[in-house]
Amino acid sequence: MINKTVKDADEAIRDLADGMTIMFGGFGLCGIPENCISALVKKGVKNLTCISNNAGVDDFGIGLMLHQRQVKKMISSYVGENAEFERQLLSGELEVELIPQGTLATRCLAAGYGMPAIYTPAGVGTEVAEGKEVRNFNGKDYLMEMAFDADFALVKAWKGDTAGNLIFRSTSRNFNPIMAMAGKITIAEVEELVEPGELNPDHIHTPGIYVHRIFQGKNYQKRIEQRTVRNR
Amino acid sequence: MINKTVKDADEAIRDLADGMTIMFGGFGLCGIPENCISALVKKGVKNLTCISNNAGVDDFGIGLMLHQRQVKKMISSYVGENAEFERQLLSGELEVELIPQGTLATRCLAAGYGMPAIYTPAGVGTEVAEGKEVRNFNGKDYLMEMAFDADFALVKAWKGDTAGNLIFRSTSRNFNPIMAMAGKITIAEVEELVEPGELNPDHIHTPGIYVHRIFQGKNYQKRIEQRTVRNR
Amino acid sequence: MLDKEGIAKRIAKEINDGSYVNLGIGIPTLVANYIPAGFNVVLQSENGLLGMGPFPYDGEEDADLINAGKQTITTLPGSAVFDSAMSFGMIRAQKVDLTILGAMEVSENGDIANWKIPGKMVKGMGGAMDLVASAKNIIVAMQHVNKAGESKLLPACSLPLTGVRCVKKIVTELAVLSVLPEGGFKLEERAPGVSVDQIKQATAGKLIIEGEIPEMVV
Amino acid sequence: MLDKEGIAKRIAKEINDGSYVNLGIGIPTLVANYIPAGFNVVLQSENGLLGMGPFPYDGEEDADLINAGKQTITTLPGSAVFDSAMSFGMIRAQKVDLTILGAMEVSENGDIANWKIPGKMVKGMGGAMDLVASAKNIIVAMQHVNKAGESKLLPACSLPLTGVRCVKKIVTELAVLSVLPEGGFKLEERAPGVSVDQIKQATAGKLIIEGEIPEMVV
Repeated sequence: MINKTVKDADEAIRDLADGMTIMFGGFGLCGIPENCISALVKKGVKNLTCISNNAGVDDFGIGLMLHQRQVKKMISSYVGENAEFERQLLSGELEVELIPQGTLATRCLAAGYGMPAIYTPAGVGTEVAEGKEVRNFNGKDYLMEMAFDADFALVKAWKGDTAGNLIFRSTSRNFNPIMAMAGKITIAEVEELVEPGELNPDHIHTPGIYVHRIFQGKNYQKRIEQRTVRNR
Repeated sequence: MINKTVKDADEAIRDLADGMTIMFGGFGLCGIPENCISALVKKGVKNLTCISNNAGVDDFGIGLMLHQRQVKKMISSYVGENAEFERQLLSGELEVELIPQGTLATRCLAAGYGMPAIYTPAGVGTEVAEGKEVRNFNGKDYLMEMAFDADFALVKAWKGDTAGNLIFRSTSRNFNPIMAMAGKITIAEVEELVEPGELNPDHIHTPGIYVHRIFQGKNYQKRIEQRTVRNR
Repeated sequence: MLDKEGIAKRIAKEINDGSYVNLGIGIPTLVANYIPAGFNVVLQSENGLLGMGPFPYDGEEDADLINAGKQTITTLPGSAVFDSAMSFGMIRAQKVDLTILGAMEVSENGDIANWKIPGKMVKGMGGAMDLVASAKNIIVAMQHVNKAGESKLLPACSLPLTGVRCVKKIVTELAVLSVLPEGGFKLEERAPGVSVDQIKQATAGKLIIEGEIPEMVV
Repeated sequence: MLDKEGIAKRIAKEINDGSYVNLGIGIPTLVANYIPAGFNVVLQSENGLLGMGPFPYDGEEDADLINAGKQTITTLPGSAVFDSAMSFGMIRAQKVDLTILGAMEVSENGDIANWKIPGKMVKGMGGAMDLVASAKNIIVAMQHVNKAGESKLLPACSLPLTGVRCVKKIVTELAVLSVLPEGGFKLEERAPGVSVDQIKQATAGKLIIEGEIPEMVV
């Protein structure tokens, strides 16, 4: 097997540079690449275009990068759990492209599967359709949406092996496997890094061929955005 | 959970009728729905269009249906491990549409993911491209290929639960999960049928929503087409 | 007149045994509490889960297990987890039988607006555009009029659309209405104590009233 | 002149450490035996496996574990299994670095024909069309001439094409040739004991010979 291991997040993002397009796995704060985000904040790269379903909260996730003004543009389906985000957006410092969640997901899949474009009915007849090709198949209209083209994908898995194979835990899977497939360079941070052979080949969600660098992350906070419980 | 259990293959295919389009999971003889094929042979339905990567061998798999003249048309990527197949093809009794294996797989995926068409470079400039739309994206030509439209998908899994969730074993996975997603009615036969809760939700390859009927198969032969071994 | 729980209760009657259902945030989430006992209904959460269970007991929250509203939840025996591409794949392929969601406006031809108010901070459409573009059956849960007292059932939506010609039924605090294929809100049921006249006054779009309108049973 | 094993041996030198490789049936399969020790090379089998291991020991065959040639195989530590859509997805997305396959004909502009002979029973293209349409690097392993003694390196293919302008290199029993982007077979190496004249005679397409042609080291 090919060893994809790097020491830590700093080494993993060593060549991630100003102006690049970066994908971030996660849904809300669930399954986000916490170590990579910390390293990006430390490194101070700027003018990034970030593809992420959400934009974090004020003091966590991509919110930390917004505070440092590292983000030029967000491509997301739902934002605004985040006062600083709103401030930058309204002041014109931050550009935002809102796209349907399924379109976001499928444009990742398209990139990972080498499909230049896909058709989806989401957004037909709405402002999302502006400037896009509409095509009718079997009596229904679809929009043509293009595969993403991201310089890096930063994902977070539960377990991974040094060959880059990844297993996700519960709904922290979300966008992680499809973004892992979509990055020109994919960096995976994992809670537990194991040797090849320790993961059951049938349980692997992301085959190592899609992962270029992997490291075991540290100090995961795994914050909960909406703690909801029921009474016993 | 919704209980998808049926008694056996006969009950599962009760409404599968002459002239329908049927998908069969499996690659070669690996992971084929043996019980469903036996039931189809017994039932004697005719004029079927079969979507299957291969066409079985003379005395097993889809070959059994060919012997009964049940197949009007095969849509496959590789056939001809099968003398009866060749005879019917050359005599004009059987129609065959050969399509690239990746195109076959992706047209299943497209159906399962509600995408009416996909673009692939496979077959550009070849006779496969005849009559198809060619479109250039980023300097490369692609063919537009349509999602499959199958009345039934018959798949074979290793384990399944009564809610229809499926887990495949090793490379018997092949076309099974993507055909499971693509059938209007999907029938899964499994080596072991368990109660909901016995499968780890993170290990499930095919969520039950895609499966309409499930049963525990019997007497699996699991034939090996090319037995290759090395010396100790 | 119904309260939010009442709307949720009434919508729950629209759910068939053996169906897969996606519930939006707000009132639709409450619907889960009123699915008849003995019904086998599987809730889909579009971040990647089939078989959403109740909220966890205090202390048993799992940060890796949330729903599309980012709330901590639980799984059930028979649950399955998948990535977001497959999740919207099954939505797009119409494997989800019913979508219940809120709206700011619905038009008499079934258009829905529920994601953007021009001039206000826009949070995004999340998965709503995908859901309304693909679901076989869409029921809207909302108030009949907005805070300014204006009808939310309109000849045409004034707000940016989420989807076109997709809403099949609307349940408000006043009424149950179906959207006819040829256009128009057909009044199906009155909420308890609500008169047809009240509904007429609160409905700006074309209202179709045929015969006696029964009072709903909640 | 090289035998089949020799062709496989020579092609093995084209494989880089740390690469993902797809091997077709026939001579390409033999290449696996000559990957240098210590090289980390991962073999992809397009039915849905990364990390193909050697054939199993007698009695340890597993009917559920086969390669794209339907042979029983084994996995290795670090192997991953996936469905056929993902398998061709990673091929189409050019994650597989090198594809090695056989051919009936190659043209001087890199077209390849290897799936159909008109008038004969056609078995199908399997995954070949997908592989040649997408692979970053394609090496063809084949005999220089067919059984009738006719060159298989042609100005243009006479057989139905598998893919266009895709072959980068050809290794035959006589020579190693690269296909130039502007067209033409550039002679890179002679097989041991083979003269440039022999190669000229066996090559119907445009052959480009620059300077001294070294004898290959196998």
